[in-house]
Amino acid sequence: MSAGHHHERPASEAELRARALEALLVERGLVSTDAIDAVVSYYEQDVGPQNGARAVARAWLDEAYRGRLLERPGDALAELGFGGMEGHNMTVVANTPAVHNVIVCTLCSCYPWPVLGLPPSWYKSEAYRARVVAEPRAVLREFGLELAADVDVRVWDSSAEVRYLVLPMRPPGTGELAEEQLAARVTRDCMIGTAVP
Amino acid sequence: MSAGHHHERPASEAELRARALEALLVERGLVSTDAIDAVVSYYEQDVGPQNGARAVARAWLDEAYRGRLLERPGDALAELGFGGMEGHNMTVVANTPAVHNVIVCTLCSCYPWPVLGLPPSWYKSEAYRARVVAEPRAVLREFGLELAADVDVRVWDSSAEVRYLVLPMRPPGTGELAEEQLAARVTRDCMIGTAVP
Amino acid sequence: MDGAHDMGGMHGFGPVAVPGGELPYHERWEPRIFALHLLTGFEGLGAGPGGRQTREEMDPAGYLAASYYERWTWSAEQRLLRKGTIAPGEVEAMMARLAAGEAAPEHEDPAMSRRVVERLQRRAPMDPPPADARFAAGDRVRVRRMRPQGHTRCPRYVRGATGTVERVHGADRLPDLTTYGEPARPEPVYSVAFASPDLWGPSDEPPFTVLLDLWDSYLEPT
Amino acid sequence: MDGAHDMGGMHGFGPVAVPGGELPYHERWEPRIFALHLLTGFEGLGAGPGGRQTREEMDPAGYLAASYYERWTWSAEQRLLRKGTIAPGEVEAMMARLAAGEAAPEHEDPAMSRRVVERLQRRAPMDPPPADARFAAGDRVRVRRMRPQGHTRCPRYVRGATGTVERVHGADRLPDLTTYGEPARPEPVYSVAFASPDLWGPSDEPPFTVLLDLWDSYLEPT
Repeated sequence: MSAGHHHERPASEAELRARALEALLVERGLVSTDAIDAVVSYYEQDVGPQNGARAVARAWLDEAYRGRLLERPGDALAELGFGGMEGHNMTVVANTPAVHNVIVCTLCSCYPWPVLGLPPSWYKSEAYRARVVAEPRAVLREFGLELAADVDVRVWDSSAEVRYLVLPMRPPGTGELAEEQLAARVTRDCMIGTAVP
Repeated sequence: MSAGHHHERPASEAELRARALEALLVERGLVSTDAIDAVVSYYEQDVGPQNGARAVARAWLDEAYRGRLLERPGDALAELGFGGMEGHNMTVVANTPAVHNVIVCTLCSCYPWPVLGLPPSWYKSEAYRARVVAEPRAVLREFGLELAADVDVRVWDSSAEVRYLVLPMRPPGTGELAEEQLAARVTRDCMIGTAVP
Repeated sequence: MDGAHDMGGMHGFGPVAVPGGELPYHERWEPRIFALHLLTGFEGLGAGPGGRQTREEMDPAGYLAASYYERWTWSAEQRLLRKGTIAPGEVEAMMARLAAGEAAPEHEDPAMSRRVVERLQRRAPMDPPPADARFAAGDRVRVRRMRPQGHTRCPRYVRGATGTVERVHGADRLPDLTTYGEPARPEPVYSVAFASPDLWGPSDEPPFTVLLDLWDSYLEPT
Repeated sequence: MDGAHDMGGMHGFGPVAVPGGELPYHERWEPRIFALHLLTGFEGLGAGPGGRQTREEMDPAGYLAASYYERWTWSAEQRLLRKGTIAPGEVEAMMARLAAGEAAPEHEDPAMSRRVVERLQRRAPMDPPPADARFAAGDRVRVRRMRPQGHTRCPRYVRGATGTVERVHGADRLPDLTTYGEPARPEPVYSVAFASPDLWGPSDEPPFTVLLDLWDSYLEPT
């Protein structure tokens, strides 16, 4: 589906400018409509938090996989078919009863696309970028997450080419669940660190 | 003269809002039109760089006054009738062949009103506030002022209640000039430090 | 408050010397809102943090988008609203009246005129420096690292940096507290000189000196 | 470049959790300009600093006023203009055509579609850490004070602060140089942990840890 059809309200200046850029390049055959569609579809259909959730569930079930995921995350994720742009240098950080991890990119919006897809708007917001490195508990509280005072909150600011994924703790009472059911418990925010399963 | 008369173009939102605030308080008798006029007129007619220039010229002619101006600037300026709001704690900094002084307020727009009046727009600009403490020579160059590499540029950021006035060096070839003629050589920018007489 | 107003060292603002920059203002409403702001203070019509502190509370995008006197208009309005001198909606209602062509009201009060000019001229120096100031001229000091939620006079660009005390200006109460009506005792305010490499690292320019006036609470020994 | 994008620690941006915040975007043009931006890179249609670095060059008021994808639109356009792929005025002319109701052109190229997805999937890890890295896990390091005119990955809020190396991630070229096509040798990139009081001073919250990935050039021994 190309842009420019079925607008129910007049296009904003911003939208019109974005569509004009696409139209200019498409008109000259420099980019193709289907290539744009393919990128959009790739991050809407094929790649998203379901990928990260699968790796987390696997790690919960398989100690050896957990070890590989923490030691050689790129390879461990590739085992499941995950990798690519904005995931070339993955680091997986594990929550424990004593440590809670949160990821951010204060300078930009860096995010592990191959395992989480495109970031939510709040991750890219000025407020998150400004505050989570300076008052993480206040930010987590906005997400309904209250951590014990003695937990070491570790905030990872993705300032270089390394991308982070939080490995949450397996919730109690899930001993009977299979990998797919476990994965369904792992939301995107659990792997950013603003929620726990 | 009150606001609101003789507009040759439609008022901007900003202007309309400012005028509405005045109108609201005037309508209720909480402030008076003539009191507003008095403040505007005070800084347009009575107080301005001519005050600072007079003190500078006096200091050039009278070594004892120069000493007082540097040692007890509040009293020395009061001798000439200058003082008041935003000038309660004056410090006068003297240029020498080895030292050039510049004043700024990076956080706000603090400025020595009793001796310089209200600051020029550039003094309040984001660009000046951001740059002069970090690249003063580049800023001075924009004003056409190029200093020798061995001059110590001293940039005074008015972060507390102290207000600064630069005492420039007396230019050569002015030995015959009287105080009034000397004062005419001393521009506002000379006393901020972005120019020399 | 580490907001957009704390500009020392920031990039992207373009040149300083621009056409029109020499003038203190360009439209007649600008000196009038300046004057009105002073008057609301003198006459006790506003409440809460002062104009400067109030302007720092503008959201950063709004602060940067606003012109200098638009910020003053904003802080005057906020202070009047806080005090209850004006009620929400009254400004917009008056804007509509003026936009519809209604003449601005006038009111004369020569006593107020005399009072305000007298106030502009009144002298009120800082307390002299205390005899027991913690630091003396020549002492090396480090600026504390901090992230104050409220008003401060310690800009970001000097935090953590080491400088040299040049003099003790006098004694003053900490604005970080007084802004909010919190008790504060007079404390020394120092002129502290920083060598530019200690603030900015290496630079294209020859080294220079930046001097700030810093309250004792902002400093620690090296 | 110390611009508005360097936000760590700043105040005044309000709450994080706001309605609609859960979605990656809200309008269809947003993922499309994202995709177009990637494609212009892959297909070599842009020039100069990359999208991220270009967005940092927006003037600060414009940066903060713009939405996330408005910034991407801006950087895509700048990069296309720099390369000469589009000429000044062409965007506005096309905007006028679209606003007048003209249908957007379409063009199919399945090979390009395959190429772009392949590119999204391609793996390209950093070089392994060098054997002779200057610092090792456990070392205390200080971040240099600096004010880079151009792109940097060393945010303001850690400059001058002291932390502890947690690990050596690998080797990478300094973006401060590569952004502008300047030569740079691979150098170690470290994960450095900072105790929150060493960044922010005292706080209402219990102490926590902030970790950044920092190139060797940003660091000095304590």
